[in-house]
Amino acid sequence: MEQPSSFWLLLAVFAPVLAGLLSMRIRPSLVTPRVLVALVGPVVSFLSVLIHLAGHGVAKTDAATKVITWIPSLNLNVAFLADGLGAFFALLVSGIGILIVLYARPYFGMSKDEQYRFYPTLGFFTTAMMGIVLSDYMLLTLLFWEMTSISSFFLIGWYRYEKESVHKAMQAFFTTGLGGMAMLGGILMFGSSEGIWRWSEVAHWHPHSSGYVIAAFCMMFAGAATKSAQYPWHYWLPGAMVAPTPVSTFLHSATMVKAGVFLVGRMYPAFHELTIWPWLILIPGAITMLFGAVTALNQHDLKRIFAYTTVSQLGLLMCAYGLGGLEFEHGGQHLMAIDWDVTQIANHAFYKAPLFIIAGAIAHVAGTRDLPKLYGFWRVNKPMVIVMLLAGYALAGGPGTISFPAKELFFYAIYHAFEIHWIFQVLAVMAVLTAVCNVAIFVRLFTTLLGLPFGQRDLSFDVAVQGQGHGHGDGHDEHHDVGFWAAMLWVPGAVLVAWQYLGGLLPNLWSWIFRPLEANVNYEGFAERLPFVWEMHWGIPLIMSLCAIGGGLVVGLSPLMRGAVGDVHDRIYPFLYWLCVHGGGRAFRTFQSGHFRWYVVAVVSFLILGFAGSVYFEPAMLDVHTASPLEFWPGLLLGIVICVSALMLPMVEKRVIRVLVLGACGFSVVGMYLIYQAPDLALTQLMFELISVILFVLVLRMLPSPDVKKSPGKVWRIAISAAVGITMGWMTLLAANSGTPPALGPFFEANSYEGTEATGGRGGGGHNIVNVVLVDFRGFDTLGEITVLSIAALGVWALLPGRAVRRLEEKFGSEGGAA
Amino acid sequence: MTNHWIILFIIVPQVTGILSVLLMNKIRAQRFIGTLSFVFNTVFSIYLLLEVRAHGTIFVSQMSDWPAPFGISIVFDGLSGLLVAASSMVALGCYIHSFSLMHPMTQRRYFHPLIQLLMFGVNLSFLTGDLFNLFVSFEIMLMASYAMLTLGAERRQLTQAYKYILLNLIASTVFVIAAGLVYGLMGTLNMADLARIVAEKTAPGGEGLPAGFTAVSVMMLLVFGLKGAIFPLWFWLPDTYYTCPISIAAMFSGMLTKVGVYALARTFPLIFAHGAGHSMIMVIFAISAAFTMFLGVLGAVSNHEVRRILAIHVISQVGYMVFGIALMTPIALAGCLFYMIQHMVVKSALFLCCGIMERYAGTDDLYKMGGLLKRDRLLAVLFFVAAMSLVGLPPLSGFFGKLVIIQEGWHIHWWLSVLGLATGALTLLSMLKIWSYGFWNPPKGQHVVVPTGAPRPRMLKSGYFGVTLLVLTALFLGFGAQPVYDIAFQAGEQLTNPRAYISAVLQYDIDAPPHEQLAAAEHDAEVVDPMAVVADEREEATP
Amino acid sequence: MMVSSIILRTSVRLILPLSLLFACFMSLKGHNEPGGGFIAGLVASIAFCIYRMSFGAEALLRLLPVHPRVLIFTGLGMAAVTSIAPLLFGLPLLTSRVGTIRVPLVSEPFHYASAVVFDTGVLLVVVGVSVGMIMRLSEELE
Amino acid sequence: MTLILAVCVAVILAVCIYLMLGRELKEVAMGVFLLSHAAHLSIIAMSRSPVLSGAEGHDLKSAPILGMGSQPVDALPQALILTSIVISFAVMGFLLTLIVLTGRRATTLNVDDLAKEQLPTP
Repeated sequence: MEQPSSFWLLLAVFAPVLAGLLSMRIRPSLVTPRVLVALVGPVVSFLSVLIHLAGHGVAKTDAATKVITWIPSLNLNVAFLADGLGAFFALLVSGIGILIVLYARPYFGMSKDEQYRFYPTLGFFTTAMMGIVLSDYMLLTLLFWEMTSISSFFLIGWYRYEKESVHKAMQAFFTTGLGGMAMLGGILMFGSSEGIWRWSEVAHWHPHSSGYVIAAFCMMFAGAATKSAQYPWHYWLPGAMVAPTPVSTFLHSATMVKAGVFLVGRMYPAFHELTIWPWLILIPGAITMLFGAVTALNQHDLKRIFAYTTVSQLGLLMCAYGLGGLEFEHGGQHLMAIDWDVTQIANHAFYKAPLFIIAGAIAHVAGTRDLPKLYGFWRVNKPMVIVMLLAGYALAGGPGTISFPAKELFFYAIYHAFEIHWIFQVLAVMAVLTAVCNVAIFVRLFTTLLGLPFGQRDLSFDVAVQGQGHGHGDGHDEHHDVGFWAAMLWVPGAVLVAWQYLGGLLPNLWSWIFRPLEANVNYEGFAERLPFVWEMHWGIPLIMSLCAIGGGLVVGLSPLMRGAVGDVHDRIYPFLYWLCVHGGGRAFRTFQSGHFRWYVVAVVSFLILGFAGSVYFEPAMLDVHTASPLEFWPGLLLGIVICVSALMLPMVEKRVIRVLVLGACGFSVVGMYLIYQAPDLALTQLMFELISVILFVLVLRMLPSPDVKKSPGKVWRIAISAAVGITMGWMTLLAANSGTPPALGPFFEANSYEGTEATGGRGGGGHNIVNVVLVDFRGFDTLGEITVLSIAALGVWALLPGRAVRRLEEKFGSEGGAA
Repeated sequence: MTNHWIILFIIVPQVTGILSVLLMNKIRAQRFIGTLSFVFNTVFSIYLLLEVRAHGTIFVSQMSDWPAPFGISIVFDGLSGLLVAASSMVALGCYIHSFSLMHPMTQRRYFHPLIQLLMFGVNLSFLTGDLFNLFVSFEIMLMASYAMLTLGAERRQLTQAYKYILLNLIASTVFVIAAGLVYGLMGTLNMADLARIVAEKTAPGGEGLPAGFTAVSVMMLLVFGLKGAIFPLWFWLPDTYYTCPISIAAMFSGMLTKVGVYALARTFPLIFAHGAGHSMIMVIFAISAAFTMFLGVLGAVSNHEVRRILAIHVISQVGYMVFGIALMTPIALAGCLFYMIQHMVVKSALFLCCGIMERYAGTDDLYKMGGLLKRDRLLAVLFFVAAMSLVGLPPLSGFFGKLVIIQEGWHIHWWLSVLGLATGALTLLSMLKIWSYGFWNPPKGQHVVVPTGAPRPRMLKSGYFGVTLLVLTALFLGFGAQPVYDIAFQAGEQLTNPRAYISAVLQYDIDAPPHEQLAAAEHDAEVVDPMAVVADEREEATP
Repeated sequence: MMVSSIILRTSVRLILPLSLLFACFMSLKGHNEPGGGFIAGLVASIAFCIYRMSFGAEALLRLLPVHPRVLIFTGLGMAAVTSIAPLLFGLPLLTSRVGTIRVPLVSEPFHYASAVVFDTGVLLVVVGVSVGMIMRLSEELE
Repeated sequence: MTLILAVCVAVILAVCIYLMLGRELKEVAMGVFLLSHAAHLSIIAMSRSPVLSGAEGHDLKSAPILGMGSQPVDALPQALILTSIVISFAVMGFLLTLIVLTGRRATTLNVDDLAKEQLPTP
């Protein structure tokens, strides 16, 4: 089969960011053209995906596009895979992207600055998201994955000069970044142990539960879990509500948080056979689902309510995939407990996006997002309330929306899992409770917004009077649009929510559209198309739904759980930060104490311990044969002088005596060189000794007099320094007696004056071998050492500049005084 | 012919340095020739690298024209070539940056010749093939760095500099002694010759390495480790680097530690990581990598002064490089090399950004900064790109360095890989800290009075130029990682299987058993071999 | 730091030219006997130092009317130029053999000359550094 | 004879490290002054002339100058030491200047007092 070209998908991925950047080229005052240019991006993306699909159909999992070579040696090239899941997500992302571009325009009003930077950032984010869902190479997915982290950082930290906003953006970036690192590790481990670097190759892979595979899977799931806000990493998602609403809508309905779900969906075909799959995914998923729903019920801020329902729904989606790892018998067939997963995802997008859109719109109009204050908002703006309630009905999973069968399918999956383990009955209870909360939220929205009895009400605030006309709660512009752009505040929501009812009322149409995208439809009852409400099989799942609706009505109307509670998990990130900064700082400063003495101890301990280790591994080095030191008395005498003068140095106090002692040591070393037949050395050392002593005397006179403080403990100082001395002395003894013939010295001797055959008759032309070595054989060393000398002189002059420079510095100031 | 010209990497900075001193009072002329020298080095090294990539050539020049183990060899291969190219680039960026960000009076204190002579030392360290010459080049580099570290002689510089100098002095002494011991134990100082001897002696049936070799390896580890700032030898770095003028700090943190890491990467796979203590050395590497990476990043996160954060971060990233060396597979070494060069560029770029940030905010304390984004968008973009490269987010350069090391790590030291990933996350946190406190957050400090979009001060122009140069290089290393990796893989292969290196330096085919070219020289050596005589004597004396 | 005594001054007046001569001698014979640029440079700089101590900074400045940095970097330049020259003939750095004809009578003096230039460079550097450092430090002291 | 050298190396190094662990930078500088001697004595031991190994009755080896004797000692260690002497002189000169200046600016050379300056703030 011929591989399709990558062109259209490449275009689909990069069109949004290009359009965004292009929009920056338009003059700031021209807002509408800017919007139109920015609009081109997602529109082109959407159409490109469609064109690609029209040309090649939905790809089988192993049919990627042609490879564009990038960094082949790191298994990172550009190729795309538009299979059902990918294509669906691509269309969803670009489709909602179009609506967000339209929505952002009235949301930001005429604020030029904000729109100037909003569209490029949004384009960047859309591109990243398109990249995640279409990439074939795992590392390419990761690349775009991290790009979503970066771009969402900019979007969440939109109000960048406000502390709260910055803090939440950092929290989101760090949390998802943490997951990104884990995912990187997982991909690398999987790739390097299995040799598979592309999603399309995974289709041919035979899963096996080796340690590497399981570890890799866990780490990749960790990436997905942080991105998709699974408990306990969910805290960043409600925190991200500090962003402007268009951002929240996009991030939390269709894109950023769905990336984790998408990744699990990508991994599903390959990894679901691992025994760890259902447990790893179900446990956090179920907790997230219930926790999110209950917390959502206890909120007042509309955006926070929807944020927590998002958390809850993400948990549900994870659970759906987790259940997919289970196999059960049905009618003699092995079936997987997952059905219509794409529909589940689409369902969430189609009600969550409108909810956010309207929440933002209400805030824009009413100036508040506090639910009790919006009591009776119906009287202010009818279209908005209608759209919100339609979407809220879907949130509750009411019959007639696609949400209902989606929830039913989920209940079916749980129901079937009863056969495997009783624990799934607990999951069923959790699912029902989640549904109860969702229904209750809808009931509360309904009663409050319409101003009915049992609604939540803040008596001090009448939205009809105070809220109308001046929005400064969330929207940022005093000027309100009218006409087309005013409608754009709610029309995108209406467009999306229409799909809910399309699916719910015309399941055949929905099935016709989504069936090709569903890669894994297993259960024969739902294989062909989604059922109508009345076609549901009577049984436990339907009873569960009824319980949920009944319970939800009761809870929603009751006065219970009407407060606004905080989330204890909001402290996780501050705690982690504190741990790193204070705990980590303390750990670091234990080592980095600033005390030079401790540094020396650490360094020489390294040497001593290393030496001890070498003795352990190489006991032969303790074995040295050397002759008696008594045989050559002049040497012995000089040695004693050296040792004694060295040992005296720390003991004497007087300056003059110290200099004498140093001199005695130096001159004995000179004698030692003479014994060792090194006249050049002896002469040089003698001269340097003289000059150094002059220097030393000069310097000692300039130093401040020493303190009279007691010196630090002597015993350990002596112990450490003795150990170092013995180490080095021993090594000297060992090497000098190693018996290895030197290879270089004899050559120098042979070629010092006249050459030999080996050098083609070329010699150094000198009788003094040492000097010939210095200026010829190893003349390069000499060139280096005179450079060191010169630099030292420069250094001294730089430290102590002459009078002329100092005068200049007084005139013009120096580094310390300059800013 | 090209072979001999590789010495220009060393000679050009030296001659430029000499000329700069002689042109002492003409700052413009000094700048001009200085820039020219770095540009030349950069261009020439890239030209040679293309050659290396295409043909796998190893350029060798024998100083004074004496054959290899006797004279001093200068070797330009993938490993040293990439480092020379990167360091020349970094030097260029920092040098240009200094024009506007270093106080003119400080510049008068021999800054221009010193930076050239520093590069003399750095390039020589990368290129030399002789152990003792490596010591000399270290000393050149260190001497210049001592002088530059204290340039300006501010109080905070002076109260810290002694740590740097004295610890390096200890290391240098150990190095001299160790070089002497190597000569005593192995009879030669040329790295290729040493590698040959080690390979012969450790081969099955070989006589084994002389006793004490492991201890010498540990001494070398101390020396190079101290220069490279690995655990537990890093102490001098966080206390000193933040004190010196910012352009110099940028250059130091980019280059100087890499010289130590380079020496580890060069000598250990070739020579010192063999013999009886092999397993011990590898364990030291692994443990050291772990602590270096993790403690380093903790130190960075916990600070709130930009200079300190960046300086301490150097340690953390050295940990990644040591991690690569600890694995000692060809691929991991290639990753280590790539990480090194990208880190040089990125870290220097960050420091240079910090210099400009300080100019705007009047301080490098994050708690007193804020809203710099309002002041300058370009700076923010440059900083962000560099910071994310440091963190290693794809497709920026840090990602590609880390990728290979962590991938190799899974199968050898999986725990190090985990630690590496955690370190990556904390690096992200520390960079976000700088970004949020410095560029975002409510504006504070001196820049508040400057309206948005006001023109950049003209005097900072060269500063921006330097940063931009380095950031563009970093971007190239990210998006164009493939050609660089080609060379890096070659180099990694060559380090673990040094036949090509040995053959090129010693100028004979290592696979041909009798060393024909050396036969005559060795014959001479045997005739006058004193040790043979001594050994005979001793045997007779002690029956 | 200045030590004044008539005897010292007179003897220094005598010692200085002698020791400078000795330094030249050392540097020239270094290739065949103990000696060489380093030792010669050190001898000369000790002589200068003693001169400085007995006659003061101005006197030394009159004797050596250039800044030591000129001395150092002329020396370093000489060494560098000698070492670079072979590159132009396609030989490695520092090659002391010039030309390709191996006639002993011609090549030997040539080679000898190149080494002397290198050694003189070393001498100048050593003198410049030691005199420079000591001068600056004693200037500080005063 | 190498034994004597080894003992000298050990003693000098021990004294240097002992001084470095002290409290006064001035003493540390004095330790540094000796440090290079240890290294050089260690290297000269590598030239291994017979007299140094204590082989009695053997001809002394001559200095490495052609024509001085039949058997010159190995010249390389001497050349290395020469290089190292010069370098350590250079470092010493710089270090002394630095200490002078530090003493002047910080008014103390006590290592502990210096450590208190510029510590990273938590």
